[in-house]
Amino acid sequence: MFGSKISDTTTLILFVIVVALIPLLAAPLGAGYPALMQFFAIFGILAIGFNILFGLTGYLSFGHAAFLGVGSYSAVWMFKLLSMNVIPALILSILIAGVFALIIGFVSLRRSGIYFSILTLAFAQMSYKLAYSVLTPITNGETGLQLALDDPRILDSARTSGQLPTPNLFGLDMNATRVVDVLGLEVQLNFGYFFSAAFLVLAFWIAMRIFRSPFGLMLKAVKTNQNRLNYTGVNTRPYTLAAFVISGMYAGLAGGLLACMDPLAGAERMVWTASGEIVLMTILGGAGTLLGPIIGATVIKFAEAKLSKFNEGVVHGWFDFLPDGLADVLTWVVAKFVGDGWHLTLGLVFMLVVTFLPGGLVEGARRIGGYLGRRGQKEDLEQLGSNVQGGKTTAAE
Amino acid sequence: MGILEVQNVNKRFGGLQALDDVNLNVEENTVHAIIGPNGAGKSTLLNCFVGRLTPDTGTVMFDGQSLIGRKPHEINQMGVSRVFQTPEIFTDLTILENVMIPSFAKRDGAFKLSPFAAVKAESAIRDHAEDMLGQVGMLEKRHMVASAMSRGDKRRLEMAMCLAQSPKLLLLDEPTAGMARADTNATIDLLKQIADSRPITFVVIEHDMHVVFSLADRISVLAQGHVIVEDHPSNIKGNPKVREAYLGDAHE
Amino acid sequence: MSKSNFSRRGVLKTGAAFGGVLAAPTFFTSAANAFTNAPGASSVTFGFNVPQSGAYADEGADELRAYQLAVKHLNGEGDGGMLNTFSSRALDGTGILGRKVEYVTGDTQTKSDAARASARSMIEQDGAIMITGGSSSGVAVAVQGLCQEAGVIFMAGLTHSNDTTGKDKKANGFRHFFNAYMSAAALAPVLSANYGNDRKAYHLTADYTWGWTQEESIAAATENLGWETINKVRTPLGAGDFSQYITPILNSGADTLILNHYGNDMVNSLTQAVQFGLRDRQVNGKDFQIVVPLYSRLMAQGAGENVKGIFGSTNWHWSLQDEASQAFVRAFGQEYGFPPSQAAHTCYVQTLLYADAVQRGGDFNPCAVAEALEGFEFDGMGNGPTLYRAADHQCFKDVLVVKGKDNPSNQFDLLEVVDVTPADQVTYAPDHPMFAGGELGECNPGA
Amino acid sequence: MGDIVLQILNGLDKGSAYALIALGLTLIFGTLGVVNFAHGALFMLGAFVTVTFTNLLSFERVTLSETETTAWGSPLEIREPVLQAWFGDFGLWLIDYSVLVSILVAIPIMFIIGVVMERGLIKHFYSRPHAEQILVTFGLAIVLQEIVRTFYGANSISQSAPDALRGMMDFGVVLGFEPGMVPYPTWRFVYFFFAVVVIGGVFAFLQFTTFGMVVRAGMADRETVGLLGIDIDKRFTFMFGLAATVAGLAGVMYTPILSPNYQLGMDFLVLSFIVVVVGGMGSLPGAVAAGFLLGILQSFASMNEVKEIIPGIDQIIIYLVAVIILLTRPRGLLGRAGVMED
Repeated sequence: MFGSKISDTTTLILFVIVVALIPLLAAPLGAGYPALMQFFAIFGILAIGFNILFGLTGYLSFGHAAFLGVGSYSAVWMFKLLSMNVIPALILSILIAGVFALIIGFVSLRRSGIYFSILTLAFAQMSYKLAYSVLTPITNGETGLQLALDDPRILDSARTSGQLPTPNLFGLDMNATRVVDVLGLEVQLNFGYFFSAAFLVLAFWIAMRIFRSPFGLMLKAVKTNQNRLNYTGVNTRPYTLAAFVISGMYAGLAGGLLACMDPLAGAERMVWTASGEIVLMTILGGAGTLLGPIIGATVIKFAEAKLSKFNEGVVHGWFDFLPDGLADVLTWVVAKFVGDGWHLTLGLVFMLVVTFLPGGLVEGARRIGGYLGRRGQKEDLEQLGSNVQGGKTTAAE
Repeated sequence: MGILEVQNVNKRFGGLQALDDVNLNVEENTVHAIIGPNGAGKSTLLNCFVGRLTPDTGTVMFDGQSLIGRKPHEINQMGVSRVFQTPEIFTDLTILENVMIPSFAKRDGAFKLSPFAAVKAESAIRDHAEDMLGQVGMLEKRHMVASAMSRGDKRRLEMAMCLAQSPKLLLLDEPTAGMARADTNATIDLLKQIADSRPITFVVIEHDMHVVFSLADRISVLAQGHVIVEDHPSNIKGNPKVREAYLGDAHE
Repeated sequence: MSKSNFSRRGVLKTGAAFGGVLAAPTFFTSAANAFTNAPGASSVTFGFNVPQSGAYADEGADELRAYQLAVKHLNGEGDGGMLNTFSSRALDGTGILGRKVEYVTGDTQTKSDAARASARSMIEQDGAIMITGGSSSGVAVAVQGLCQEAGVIFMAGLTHSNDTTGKDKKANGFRHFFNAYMSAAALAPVLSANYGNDRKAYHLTADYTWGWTQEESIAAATENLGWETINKVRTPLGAGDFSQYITPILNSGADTLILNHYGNDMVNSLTQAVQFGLRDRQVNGKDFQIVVPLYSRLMAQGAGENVKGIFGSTNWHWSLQDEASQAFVRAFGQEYGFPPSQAAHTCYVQTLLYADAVQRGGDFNPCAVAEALEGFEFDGMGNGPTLYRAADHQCFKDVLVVKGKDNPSNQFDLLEVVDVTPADQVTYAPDHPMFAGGELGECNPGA
Repeated sequence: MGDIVLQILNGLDKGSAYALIALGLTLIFGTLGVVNFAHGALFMLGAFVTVTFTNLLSFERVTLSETETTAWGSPLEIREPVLQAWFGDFGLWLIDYSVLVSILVAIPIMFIIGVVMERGLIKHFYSRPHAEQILVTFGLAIVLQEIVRTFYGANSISQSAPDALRGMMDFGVVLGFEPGMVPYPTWRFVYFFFAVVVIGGVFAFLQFTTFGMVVRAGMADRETVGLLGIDIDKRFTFMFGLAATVAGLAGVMYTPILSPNYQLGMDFLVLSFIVVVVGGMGSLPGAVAAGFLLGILQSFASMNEVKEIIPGIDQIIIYLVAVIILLTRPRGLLGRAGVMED
């Protein structure tokens, strides 16, 4: 996958296998529980979508989280009004996010560079601020939009139990989990994860097709030299707008899926730092590469879930074998970087990656691959040349 | 009736009259050179042909249609291609991809949403692009990333990109600027060969008189935004007006 | 630690739908349990979900300290704290039902999303049987909803909105902390006694759900006194500089400013209101006054000397002299070197109350716990006699009215208790309009 | 009428802070071509220089009481301000004026922080894409604020203005209003005049010194200046230090208005970028003008009369203005063409 010659079909098959085995692979790392695995898949979709815009066209949107939020709100409203079936919810999520992206993109794409970034940021912040305050009748503000027992849900037959219904796919509940024992390891097989993972594979496949299509080629050309493209008879605006809308629909899908896994939509989903997190995921993994954004999303969600849980007690446990004084000192130091200090680690790792590995983790893997097997490398790089622009730091301008 | 007809074009930037009542008539399938001292308005004029600038007054007709108010991509789709002074190419893409993009633009128009087509499957486009690269002698390098090329190669690539669209009119903005003499001669040969091998009209802006007189069928001399002479090359050399315009700038 | 399924219906359907396909002969499903995350024989795991980053991180850190202390006391370490004063004697320092108490922690980031993700990880991965914590109402409501769906008990931390046990109440969720209505009801008599019944009030309100319930409650209570409400102005959360909201007060004819703010908003708006000389003004022949309905010692620290003489309410304060409060302050102070905050207190108490309910009911099943908590009357937890009302899972107890201290003796000694409004004065009917609109539903034991 | 004057004053006061932050940001962008997302963090660091300085000044000697105990049974700590014990009244004066005195401390500290930042990190990013500059400085901003949180916690820390400057000035009387109609806190006037002085100082420095001329030339055309054989590196470092100092001082003086906490920088970051973009990337007068403009618009949008017409306008006014300006004046109020559009 990294720097070796593998056809797209093989990549896709390997990808499907890895995605299917995640519950098994993540379990020993303590990450094999439904909520986190669902995040891997959903934020993977989000990052793939963001990469179609940023990785291909180079337009850095700092407001992408707004589409995620819009998708979630749409889905929850569908659950409240129509049915707990996830299909109508997801369709509406994608559509509404697409419409939002069309409007915001149409306006924002009149500018480029940092002006574009600021415009998207401004739109997203307006959405967030309004959702938090005056739009509370629609968004339920700070608390977030939730299901209630007395929601109409006109398509579902009334449930008599005093419990809230669960989002489902024609009766298959998203939170249905089967625990199996594999060689002493508890592996949680969660339907919601496999459902999201199916969308991840679909999203990956579509992104791959886009990367390899003339449309994708035009998007890459937009990133490299928009001026030349104009004088080559190409109207770049529809291309960037199409990329923006596709990317927004990906985010809408991700937002919808988040709501399917956990039927709540909160305004914080749209705040600008959430958009920043999407950028972080993409860059960390490797912008402009196919797999990078998914890897970045997985790493960040994993770190967020695990690092923040290491409280001082846990850390002290690691150093118990050491003499008391030393253990205390080490605990004090390490605890600054985990638990409530995990943001510090995130910031540091991020600076290191941007400084030394601007192509992200994928470039790192490629470099390691380069050390391991130098033969044939040059040819591969040429082959991959057009797929790794994100990894290049010296784009002539 | 010329393929490109410019009538009474004026363009003013603040206090500067950049173009002053410019008239120009470019015959089809000729090489028409526009020369003039620095600041004469050559680039401004060229930008009025491609939609980057809009003249304040006057008309620019291409193939019987007005170019005024059209966007660059629309003008290109009408059959006008442009080579820049500093090569404008897609540095992050491979050379082959660079040449395929104009072919796609020619075939698909200004915009086509085709996310599920595969570039790989477009053998006609690729063959055409490879053909063009062959014509400029760059076929072997087609898998190289464009940013890794020499400046001369970049210019030849840009030429191939323009040719891939089989333009009716090719605008060249100082195609040999900054080149060594040997490269310049090679470029002249290449342009001659292109002009001879197909129906195409060149409008060349050039400082290098060697290039101009090797190529041009007709020459317009621009000075202070005004066309002072338009004539056959043999008549230009001795023209006193031209000498006057170039005075103090004579070694150009 | 035993794992089980999120939902009962889920298991059945999974078995039919794809379990059969995926379950190879070597796989064994774990034994079915009666409820989510049934603990093993030796230990039981709690999930402490507190803000560790963001504006409420310090409050979260204090909550976490209290939780750790509670776990110690439950396991028989330390001096036992309020276990010695608690009216229920079921807990004896040997854990809960013979099981040692363990805990996992998570970061809510004061965001509903992150809080739910963190809670899910504690339930799904760490097998937490009870989730507790939180420092804002949005988070509390969101996590309470999640716990209801997952079938675990949620013991709310610091959450003051009426909605938590009002329109968003849930059968699996319990709140010990007081709420906006109680703050208002407790403050009203004190305001009347000190500032009279002829006041013109101007409200600055944080523009989100907690702010709105606080504003609604205090406006209703003061209007009952005969006060006139001049204006209610909503301010954006995290506005920082409130000057543009404060200057219109100067010439509005109002003589009292009510700040329905919490956290940094409260620190900044109060500081700036004082800077704008509001407290030095004379309006309608009266001294201008500022009221902060919900006080917190941690925030009072941020506002510095600006809090002096300003009335507000609080759930508990470390300077209380009853035996229970002193026992808790002693235990906490000896452990950490400073007194606990009200957030720490409510979290500590909630943990003990949960443990006690399990012990008394003899079962970890959330429905059994809920049953043991509903209608439970207790004392010796620092708030006097208290009732966990069955109808909405809200605790009813005395409310402290406090005032910024004029001469603090140290950096923790910022508030003085001026009055204790008895529980019956702050009690309301479960169907009170400010709390109407939601249903408790039925307790959900999960699997 | 008095309310309108008050809102203008509010706007000028807010605008001072915005303008100061945006000034440094533009300086860095204009000279170095770097988009610095850590600039808000510099503002925050400035504020915490004051916090630290005040803490040091009010350092207390702690002795344990032999007789009294705390509520939790340990011996009561008796605290004695060291400074007062040593210097008497002068010590008290120092504590009272700690915010103003800390300016003297903040100038060298912020300058050094700026220089270290530029030498250690930023200079490696001059030739790299703006996206990477944004990301690495964003990472740095997170790191800086987390470090501050490690030492100072998450709660706001109150700082007092000097006693003499704490009161109100009846500004309305100057304009012919009745007494008490338009009072305004003295410290906010101080902040406004401080901002004017700093902005004026920076402009004068750029206008009247050779150094400033080179820098201005560099902002207009970086390549040419490089060709002149001027050691541009040292000047860049100095400019970064200067920008950090301006941001830091803005933070120092803001502490009595806004009790600082570790997230202060992030709160101001988005805002300051919008100010810069509205003013026009790379335009110093633009940044200052936009700062004041946005400050005043924000104040007016928050008025009850306006909010009644458009609910929630005070929440989004800044962003709305940014969108409108960018769509009607693509380069911002006073920006030049071609900046940051590649």
